[in-house]
Order: sequence, then structure tokens, then C-alpha cells
Amino acid sequence: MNALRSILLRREAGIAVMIVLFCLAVGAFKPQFLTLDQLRIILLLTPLIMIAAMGQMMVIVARHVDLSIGSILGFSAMVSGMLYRFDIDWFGFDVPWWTGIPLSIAVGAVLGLINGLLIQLFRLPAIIVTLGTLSLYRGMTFIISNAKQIDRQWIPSELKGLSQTSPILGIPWIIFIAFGVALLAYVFLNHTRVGRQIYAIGSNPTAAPLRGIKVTQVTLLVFTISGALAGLAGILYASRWGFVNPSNTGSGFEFQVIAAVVIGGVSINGGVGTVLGTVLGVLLLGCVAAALPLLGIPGTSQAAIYGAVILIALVIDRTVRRQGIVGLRRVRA
Amino acid sequence: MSTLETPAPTSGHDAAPARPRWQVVLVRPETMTLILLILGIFAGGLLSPFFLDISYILRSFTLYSEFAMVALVLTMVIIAGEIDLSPAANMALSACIFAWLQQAGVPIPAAVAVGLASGLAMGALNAFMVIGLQLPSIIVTIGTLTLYRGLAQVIAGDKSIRVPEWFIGIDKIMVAGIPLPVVLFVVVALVLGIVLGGTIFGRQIYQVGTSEVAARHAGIRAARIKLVLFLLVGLVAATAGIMTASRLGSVRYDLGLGGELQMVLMAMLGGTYIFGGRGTILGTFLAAWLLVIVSTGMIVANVLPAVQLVVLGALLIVSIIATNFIYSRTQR
Amino acid sequence: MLKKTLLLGLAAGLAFAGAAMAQDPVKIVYIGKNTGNPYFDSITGGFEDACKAKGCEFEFVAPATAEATSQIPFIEAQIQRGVNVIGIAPNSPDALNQVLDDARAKGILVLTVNGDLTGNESHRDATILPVNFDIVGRDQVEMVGSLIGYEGEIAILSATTEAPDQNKWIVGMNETLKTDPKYAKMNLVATVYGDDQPEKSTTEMEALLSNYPNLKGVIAPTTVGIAAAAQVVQSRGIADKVQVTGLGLPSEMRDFVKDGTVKAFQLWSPYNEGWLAVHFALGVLDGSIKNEVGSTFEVPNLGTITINANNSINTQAELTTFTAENIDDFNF
Amino acid sequence: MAETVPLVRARGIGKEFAAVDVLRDVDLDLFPGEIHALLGENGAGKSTFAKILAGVHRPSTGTLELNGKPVEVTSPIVAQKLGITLIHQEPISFPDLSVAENLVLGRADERWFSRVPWAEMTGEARRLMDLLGVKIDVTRQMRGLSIADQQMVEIARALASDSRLIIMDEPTAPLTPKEVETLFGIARRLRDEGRTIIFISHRLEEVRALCDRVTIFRDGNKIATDTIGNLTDADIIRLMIGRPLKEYMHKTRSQIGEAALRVEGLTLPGVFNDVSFTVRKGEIVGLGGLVGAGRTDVARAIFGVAPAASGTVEVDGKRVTIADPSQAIALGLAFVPEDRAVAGIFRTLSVEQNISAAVPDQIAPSGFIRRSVEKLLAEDAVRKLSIRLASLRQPIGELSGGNQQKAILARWLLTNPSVLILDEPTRGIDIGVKAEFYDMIGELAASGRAILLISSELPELLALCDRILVMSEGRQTADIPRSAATQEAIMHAAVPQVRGVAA
Repeated sequence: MNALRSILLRREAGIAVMIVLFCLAVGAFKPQFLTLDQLRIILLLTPLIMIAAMGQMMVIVARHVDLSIGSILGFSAMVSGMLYRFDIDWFGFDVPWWTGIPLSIAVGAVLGLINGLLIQLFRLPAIIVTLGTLSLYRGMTFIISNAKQIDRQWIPSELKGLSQTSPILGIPWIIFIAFGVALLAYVFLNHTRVGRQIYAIGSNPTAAPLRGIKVTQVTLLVFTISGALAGLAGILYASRWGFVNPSNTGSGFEFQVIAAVVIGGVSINGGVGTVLGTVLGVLLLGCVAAALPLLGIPGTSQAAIYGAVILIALVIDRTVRRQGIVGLRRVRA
Repeated sequence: MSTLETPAPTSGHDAAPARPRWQVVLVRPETMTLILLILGIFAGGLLSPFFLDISYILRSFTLYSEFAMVALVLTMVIIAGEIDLSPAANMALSACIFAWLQQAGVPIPAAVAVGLASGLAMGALNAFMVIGLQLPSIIVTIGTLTLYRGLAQVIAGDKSIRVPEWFIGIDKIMVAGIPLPVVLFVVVALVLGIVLGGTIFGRQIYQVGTSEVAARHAGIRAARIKLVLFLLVGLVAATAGIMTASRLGSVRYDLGLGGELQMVLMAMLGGTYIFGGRGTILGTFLAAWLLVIVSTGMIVANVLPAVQLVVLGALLIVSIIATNFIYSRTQR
Repeated sequence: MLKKTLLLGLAAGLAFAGAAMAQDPVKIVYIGKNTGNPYFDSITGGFEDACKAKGCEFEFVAPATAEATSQIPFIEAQIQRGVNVIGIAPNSPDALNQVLDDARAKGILVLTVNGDLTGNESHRDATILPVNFDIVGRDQVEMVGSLIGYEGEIAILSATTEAPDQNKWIVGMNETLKTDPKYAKMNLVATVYGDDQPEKSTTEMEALLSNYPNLKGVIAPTTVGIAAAAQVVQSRGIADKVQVTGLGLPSEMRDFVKDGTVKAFQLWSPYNEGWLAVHFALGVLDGSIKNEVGSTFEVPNLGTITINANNSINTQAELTTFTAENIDDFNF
Repeated sequence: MAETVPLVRARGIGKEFAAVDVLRDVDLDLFPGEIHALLGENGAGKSTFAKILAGVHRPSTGTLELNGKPVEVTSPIVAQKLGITLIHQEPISFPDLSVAENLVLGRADERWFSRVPWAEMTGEARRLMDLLGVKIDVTRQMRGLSIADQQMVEIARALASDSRLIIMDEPTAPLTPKEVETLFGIARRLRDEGRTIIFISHRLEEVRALCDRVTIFRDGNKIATDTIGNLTDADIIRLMIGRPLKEYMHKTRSQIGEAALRVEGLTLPGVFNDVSFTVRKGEIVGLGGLVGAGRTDVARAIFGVAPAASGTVEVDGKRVTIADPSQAIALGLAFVPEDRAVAGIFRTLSVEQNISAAVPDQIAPSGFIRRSVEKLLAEDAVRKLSIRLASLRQPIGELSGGNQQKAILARWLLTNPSVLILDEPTRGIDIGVKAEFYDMIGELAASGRAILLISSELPELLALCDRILVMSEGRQTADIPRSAATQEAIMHAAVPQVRGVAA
């Protein structure tokens, strides 16, 4: 009885209930929303957001925020795309198609690390630093690509295949990758020491160094992971959409990801948030995105709905926790 | 700090020596802004022979004058220890409401009034979430920025709404050879400069931003001050939105898209301290000109717009690092 | 010291500019919708080659984003640079009116290239479009009809609800379907909008397939839309059931055509738009071409060109159709 | 004991904070297998010394040796590696993590990517809790745990990390007698195992019951170290206070008039309960009690910072509702808060601005600030309170603590208050300036103002106050007239009655 109650009281249960109610409501108007086919559509909408949301979640749990992930996604996808485009001949050795994956992850990690270094070395607020690097990285994407798009024809078909071919059950690889990342994030956050230290830092930043936690290093790690995951999302963007555009790729992505994370019950006050909640938040967002065109709601209302959902999630977070206020000023310590 | 002085044998020092007057006046972020501004003018002149033309610079400034006006108020919000990322979206929504109403036949003055009122209402929503619900303003206004622009899109769709011919062209009205939006910006800067520097309201903004707890204990109504500031940002943003409508002759939901970065950049470049309590209208005033000089200098030299993105992003980061450094050195 | 160097440099720059102005070749600038848009690479190629052949100066500039107002500072800058011809692919049919008027008042020839100021034609001198847009709708219907055997449900996946060219074509499609008995058995079930974003276009396409299980054909008269639609069809493996066609770039569609996902699609030569624009502009400037409705002129490789109503000029009479046979002949 | 090598040898340890010396030239040896008490008034330097040992603060001067080897305790991590654990006065915890995690987090042997052994961790946490004899579900979140339970977790953590030197900074304050007893039992056992324990407490009885040796601090200096048996209570108190009480007496006896502030049944559930008292004009009423007894909360409630849920407040005989400090100020109340750095000063703003902060109407009757008026007011205040500064324009953060506090007092005097609430007004202030404050407080009362003085320093209360109220655990436990006031009487009322002293 108590166990059941404690499960029901968790944030994740609330989101799950919201997803079910939402799907049933949409299904009442459009029965085809409740089909397996639709599930496939929803799942295919979410992998990039889910992967980046895992990184963003860690950042927010550590009481920071990363607004630059959309630009990191764009930049690392562009670097990999250029690798394919010019198909550099390494002494007669063909560049295998998968090279872009580790390359993109590494590039993303470096950009994330730069964010972390700026934040930690100069004691700056993450929000402003990443607002700056959002612009900076996007500009760099234009510069390295000479403002040219990487067309579909350059992207290796094996890479594009990740979003289409399936190892099992007709579910494309990309979805397995996304859930694999979520699983790794779960293990990392719940079963490694440093994972728990991230929660500790977010939970009480002033106490963390007193307890021997290397706040600087852990924060750098968190931003590096966030960047690396944005990089992974970048190469998967190329896989999913078959092109990399210096202007469109990843633009506005950060808002979707932050929305998903906040809806998933990750507290902006730090220290609170679960992988399960974030996954559910991503799925809820995916359901909404898939349902709008089905219901014939014009795409122009989508942004307003996202905005409203973020605000409502904030208010819920506030009412659930009713704890101290951590504004910008508290983070400064 | 004062370790160089001989340690007093029994009691501590009563006070550190005062800084020399020239230091107080010169070693401050605004000086950095001014120097950058002068360098920017020279660099612009070097980049392109077409740059050094005062009427061109003034005309270019009209393109940024709406953002610059809002940035002045935003400066006060940041000094008070909060932030508002939603005014650019607010500009779009209030302009859309205004344009939509006048298109539906509402007389222009009434439509303007409703547009301004909607700006106030948006400021009030921000204020409610931040002050009433005690949520961090940075996240709240990221949410409202998405919401406001989304609502603008709901109202206007993807189409642009025309405004009547006679309403068009605020930037073509010249006051002593200077475009009206620039004049308005200067006037707003003067007024806000006086308010921030000379009135008790301005003084209390600094005090709230320095320490809200201490301000409350001193009987300063921090919540009320922040409410006024959020409302003021809303009102000025709506004004800026309607000014933009007059300049462009039409309104679309993407009006002022990305303007929040420019506004924050102006405040930061002007030496406003991101954690509150420090900053001046003069700094933001200079920074607005700096930004216009840098942007138009690059555009007129046909520099790749990507370079501009890089320069803007780098400027933002460098300016907060420099500001923090100057403050940490000069004020203990 | 630094200042002195700067001043010297400044003086040198001004002197250089003065010298350069003495005997100017014609300066042409083309302002694209945004940077990083592959479509414009091709147009720019036409401009460049023509300018090389005719001995004029050409530059391509574009803002980083395609929002309505982002081109304004670029137009201002070109006016300031004193260019002779501005070619522009407008991001907004009306937000640019004022600044384009300024340009024309300075004697600059303003051409819209690949997109027009629909409803505001008086604010430009002429427009250069690839084909007569009135025929696009008809041709597209014929194309999808031929693919599905002139029978069954079809849908349109467009860009944004208010894209003027798109809407003109959609009107054309609707009229053709209604009036021409050849298409009587074809039933247009839906028109949806993917906002030229791959994600949104994809969800709209998926929703079309869910909502209309008997769908036979989809017309996507937008490069982003057709690629997204093709990809949905490809990943579902239903290329034999649903025919995707529309307007697309060979470079983006090559794979889909080769694997049979898309049998045929159409477009025109963006390159010729640039090529034509330069020849037309130089002719108008030296007086050899009269910019009047009905007058004609010769352009190398394109033959005789006529100026149509509204000072509209087309580079080709019919759309080019791309299929598996000919797609490798095109390099854009 | 003297022939063994000391575990810790401290030589010439000193510490300076913001231009104030809080610790000077302390030499101390701590031996294995002893429980060593640090005694002293608040601000005497004992906590600072403990924090230096634990790596929280770096000493400004002096050296430390551990087992005869010189060491630099540069951070809490280093301290932990060296086997030194500090149990903080106010428990430090990670509220979103489980109790078990809080116990093991930050152990020196942690590797980043090593697995978290949840099962072992929980098992060990349970074992430690059993050892302490407390019932806490170790898998629950820290958030919502009572202070006493959090304290127990802290103690358990020190035990878990197997430290050679355990510093307990007033650990017993929130514990029940049973818990205190358990703690002492454990402490003795740890001592018998050869560990060293530093025990900081105000309670002489506890020190006597537990400790082997005692070191007494006063005003940042080490005064004496001796075996506990060699000192009587009177000796210890004399060493702690260091000077005859008479020195504090305020000279001017004032005329006590009618009631200026009357509080009736003030209650804020969970914080304080049914508090009633009256402060008359010209009267200094002390409010004593242990830290956390609810004294500051009562003051904050009266002043409207965090209003009470029920109860009435009368000012000058009129019943008033105060929901915001600005209303309190309008009614003639003034409040010098306890936490000067956070709630008092505007650190980066000028001294002038800090002084004039509460009187906007005086310096800007029209809304525009009259700089000349402001300057005059500030100069006047600086002269009257003899605030020592370099310039009125310098940031107040550059002033010493005592002068900052004077500026805050000056701020309130400008409002010409009829009721002054002073919360620990002399905390962290040099001794010389303290005396000036006592004189000022006396003069203020003499000029007919009602003063409510909250203080943890018993001599201060005894010397200054006409009456002393005492609070304990949120309730008012005593109202002692000056004639009957003694340290013992105050302490008796301040310590919760149900609690005995562990033997």
C-alpha cells in the first residue's frame, strides 16, 4: 500500500498519467492516434531531443543551464558533414562511414568543455555564457562551412540507414541509440560516484566542496557530457534528415530540449531530476508534436503551446517543492 | 586585500584607504565601452570607406533603436538583480495585437492603447511568476519568450499585417536632422539616466540588486520596485514593437526575433553587472552605439554575417569577463 | 601611437576609396534570403559568370536568418556603398518597402530575383522569375496526375501558409483540378504546411498518411517539403503506393530519384536567373533595354526575353522535369 | 601524556577576516586518545580555530604539524585525507540525496566512475545508525529530516570516515538527553581507541562530564590550556570573560516610562509559540536563549520581515498590523539584524548610501535625491557615532565590522525610532568597539527609547538589561528582573527543561 502510494506520488507518475490522458483525449477524436504506427511516428520524432535532454538534464541538476546545445549540434554535424563532403583521402585509406560519429561526439565534447571552462574559470553564470556561445558556435558553423549546406548526396547511406533500417521489430537503430543513451545516463547518474556528486552539487553547491567534491572538475565533466551528447545528436540529425544546414540545423533546438527536461520534473533549483522523468517529458512533447497535425491544429500554435507547457511545468515544480528560491543571485556563490 | 599593510598589533583596521578619485572616475566598465566605441569607429572606417558617414550611422541606428530603448530598461532590471529575456517576443506580440486590431477596424489610437496595455499585461505576467511565485526570472522569461512569440504567431499566422500608409515611417521623421527613433532613444536614456542616478527609486534599484534581504530590512519594498520594472519593460517593449511596426510598415510574428541577445548584449557591454547592483544607463547608452557601429561596420564591409555572430557572441562573453574583473578589482 | 596609426590608416583608406570611385565598373549586389541556403549558390553562380563576361563587380550577401526584417541593414549598407544594382530575394512581401524606396530614390536599380513583392510591385523596378508562376500549378497537377494515373486522392505539402508564390501555385492547382475534366477523378483532400522545416514537414507528411490511408499522390512545391515527404515515403517503403512530386533541387533529390522513391519532380534553372538578371540590369543602365511592359531583349544562351505584365521577366517558358534519366546532367 | 608525540601541533595560528583579526597566535597540542574541550564566548575564536584544523579556512599565519610532520590543510578534502573531520554547528547536507548517500559522499577514496555500492552503503548506514541508537530510514531523502536527526547523520558520517581527529562544534545543542548520552558513549569509545576528539560547547556540565583537557579562548587569543580537573567552574568563567562584569555597566540609568512595544500571544507554528512581553520607554529588555531558540524569529515577526501567524502587536498603545518592514519603520520601529553581511549592509554601495537607506523621505522629499542633505546627514552620523572611514563615498565593505555595524545603527537612528530591536549587535566586533556600543545603547535608552536586545553573550545581557526574557525551543521560559539576573538563572531557563545532563 505504502509502496504503491509512494510510486503514485512521484513526479514520473504524474507525467505518465498526463501522457495517457493526452493520448486518450486525442484518440477520442482521431482513433488512428492510438495505433502502433503512431507510436513509431512519435518515437521517431524524439531521439535527438532525448539524447540532448540527457545532457541538459545533468546540467540543470547541477544548477546550471546550457543554451548553446542547438549550436553545438549544428557545429559538430557540420564538421562531420564536411568530412563526408570532401571525403579526404588519408593516404589511400577510405574514411569509413562511421567516422563521423566519434568525430561529432568529440567536437561536441570540446565545445561543451569550452562552455564549462568559461563558466568555472571566470565564475560566470552559465545562462549568459551559453547565450554567448550559442551565437559564437553558430557563427563558426557558417564560417567552417563557408555557409554551404551539406547535401543529402554527401551523407553516407549507411549513416542515413541508422534512421531507417532496424535491427529488430521494425524499430530503427536511432531509437535504440536514444534509449541506449538514456540507459547509460541512468547508470551514470545513479550508479557512479560522480553521478551522485552531480546531484550533490546541485542540491547544495556551498556544501559540496566542504565534502571533498571537486566542483570545478565535475562541472566541467557535466558540460562536456552535455556537449558530447549534443554532438551525437548532431550526427544523428544528419542521419535522420539527410542534410546539414549551417542555419537550420539545431536552431531553436535548445528550447525543445529545455522544455522536455523541465516538463520531465527536473527542478531548475538543481539537485532534483530523474532519467525516467526526462524520458517521459520527451515523450509527452513528442505526443504533442505528433498530435497537432493529426488534429489539424495549425503549426503556428505549436510555439505558444510549448511556451505554455514550460510555464505550467514551472508552476507545478514550484507547488510540488515549495522550497527555497534559487534565482540568478544564489548561483553566484 | 590589505595584507601589504603592517598588521595592527591588537585590533583590526578600521577601513581600507579610499581609492584615488581618478580611479573611481576612470577605472570602470563604461570606460572600457567608450574605448571600444572609439576603436570601433576607427576599425569601421578602416574596413570600409563608406562607413564614416554620420547620416548613415544615424540611419543604421534607427534599425536598432527599438532594441536599444528596451535595453535601457533591461539594464535597470538587471541592476535590480533580475533579468527579462522576453521583451523581444513582447515587442512582436504587442505589435501583432496592435496591427491585428487596426486591421479589424479599430481606430489606430485605440489599437495603440490596447497594444501598449498588452505589453503591460505581459510584463505583469512575468512579474507575477517571478515575484509572486518566486520563480527564477531567467527561466520564467525563457518560458514567456516562447509563449509570447507563439501567441503572436497564433494571432498573425505567417502573414504580415499591413499598417496604414500614414502610420508608416517613424524613422523618416527628422528632428533637427536626426531620425525620430534615435531622438526618442536619447530622450529615454536621459530620463532613465536621471531616474536611475538621481531619484530615490533609482537608488533603491541598486540597493535591491545589491542585497534584496538587506533592502527589505531597510524598509525598501523590493517586490514593488521589481513589479514596476517588469511593467516598465513590458510597456517600453510594446512601444518599441509599435515603433517597429511604423518603421517596417507591416507586422509579422517574427518581428524582433533574436532581439533578446542584442538587448542583453547592450546591457552587458555597457558594464551592467550580471549579478545585479551595478551598472549605469550611460554604459548601456554607449554600448548601444558600440553595437550599431560594430554591426553596421561589418555589414557595410560585406563581412560574412557569420563573422558577426562570432563577434557578437565573443563580445558578450568578453564583456562579462571584463566587467566582473573590473568590479572585483575596484570594489571589495 | 596606436591612435596615430589608425588615423593614418583611415586617411589612406579614404584616399583609396576616392581613387577607386573615379572610374567605376557597375556594381551589382545580390541579397539572398539567408546564408547557407543551397538554392542561392546556383543563382549566385549565374550572377558571377555573367559579371565576369560583362565586366561588372558582383557581390553576394545575405543575413544569417530568413526573418522578415533581417535583410534591411544589408540593403541600407548597399545603399551606403553606392552600388548600382540591388538584386534581392525578399524575405517579406512588404517589410522592405520603405528601404527599397530609399534605394530607388538614390538611383539604384532594384530587381527582385526568384521571388517577388507580391502586392507591392511598385517598390521594385522589375522582377526576374524562373518561369511564369501562373503555369506552375497546372504543370504540377499534370505531373502528379501522370504518376497516379489521373485517379485518386492527392494532397499538397506546402511551406508556410502565407508564402505568396506557394499560394499562387496552390490556387493554380485548385483551379486546374476544378476546371480541367482530365483531372476530374483526382480529389485534393488536404493542403498542409510544413513551414519549410524538415521536422515539421515530416510530421505533417506522417499525419497526411495517417489521416488519408488511400492517399495516392503528394505535391510538395517546396525543396524542404519534397525532401521530407520523400524521406517519409522511403522509410515507410510505400513508394509504389504514394507518389511524391513537386519542386525540388536535384542535389537534394538525387538519391530519392535513383532508388525509385520519387519518379519525377520539377524545377527550373536558378543559374539562369542570375545570368539573366545581370544582362537585364546592365542593359537598363546603359539604356539599351527599356524597362517597359512588352519590350524585348536578347540574352546570350536564353534567346529573346519579353517583359511581361508588372515588369515581370521569366527565364524559361516551361518547368524542367527531372527523372532518373536526366538527373545526373544537372550539377545543382 | 606529554611524553607522547602530539597528534596535532599548532604553532602561532592566526586568522584575519576582512581586516579584522579573529584569531591571534594560537599554540596548541592535541594528543591521541584525549577529548579536548574548546571554550569561549561567541566570537572568541574557538570555531575559527576548529575550522582551520578542518581545512575550511586557511590560517593567515602559523603552522600545523600532524604526528610530528608539517602539514598544510588546504581544503576539507585534504583534511579528510589526513583523517580530520569537522562536524559543523549547523549540519551541512544535500537535501535531495538519501541519508545513506549523505553519509558516504565525499569520501577521500572515491573514484569518479567507480560504482556506487548501494547495498553495502545502505547496510553500513544502517549499522552506523544502530550504533548511534537512532531510528532513521537511511534510504529516505535528507530533506525534511529534523535538525536533531540531521545532526545524528553528521556524527555518523564522521564515524563512517574513520577519522583520527573528530571536531564536534556544539553537537549536543539540538539533541535529546538520550542522544547526548549515546553520543558521549561513542565519543569515549572512540577516545579509548586512540582517536582525538575536539569538543566545542557552551555547557560546562557537559565539558566536565566528557572532556579530559580544556582550552579557553577569549577575543581571538588562547588564554589557557589545562586538565579539566584543575579548574573550577568559576575559574573557567573568569578566564572566558576575562574582566570584571562591572566594566560593562551602562552608566546612565534612565527613566522608565509607559509601554512602547507590547507583544501578546505571538505565534508562528513550528518556530515560536505564544510569546508575550512588553518593552517600556527607556527600558532595555534582553532576550536570551540558545541559538535557534526562536529569538531572531520573534524579532523578524515583529518587524514584518516574516510576520507571525497569530498574536497581537501594540506600538505606543495602539494595536498594529505589520506585514512589511516599511510599515514597521513608519511606526517608529528599527531593527539591527543579526546577520550583518546579508541583511544589514549593501556591501558594494557607499557608506553614505548605507546610512541613508531607511530615510528616503528625508534625503529625497520630492523623489529626487538631495546630495547635500544626504551628505550632511551622513557626516553628522559619522561624527556622532565616531565611525572611522576613509571617505563617505567608499564602499561600506571596505570598513571593519565594527564600523559597518555603527553605520547600520546610524541608519536606524536617522529614522528617530521609538523602539529599537538589536539582534546580536556586537557579534564579530573588536572588543574596543564593543564598549562603545554598550555606551551607545545605554544612551539610547536614556533618551527614552525602548530597546529589545537579543544576545547570546550572557555578560552583555546581565550588564545592560533592565529585564531579561529567555526563550527556549520557541517558547518563552523566563522573565528575569535585573536584580535577580545571573548567568545561572538565564542558562537554566535557556536549556530545555526536560533535558538532564549526561553523566
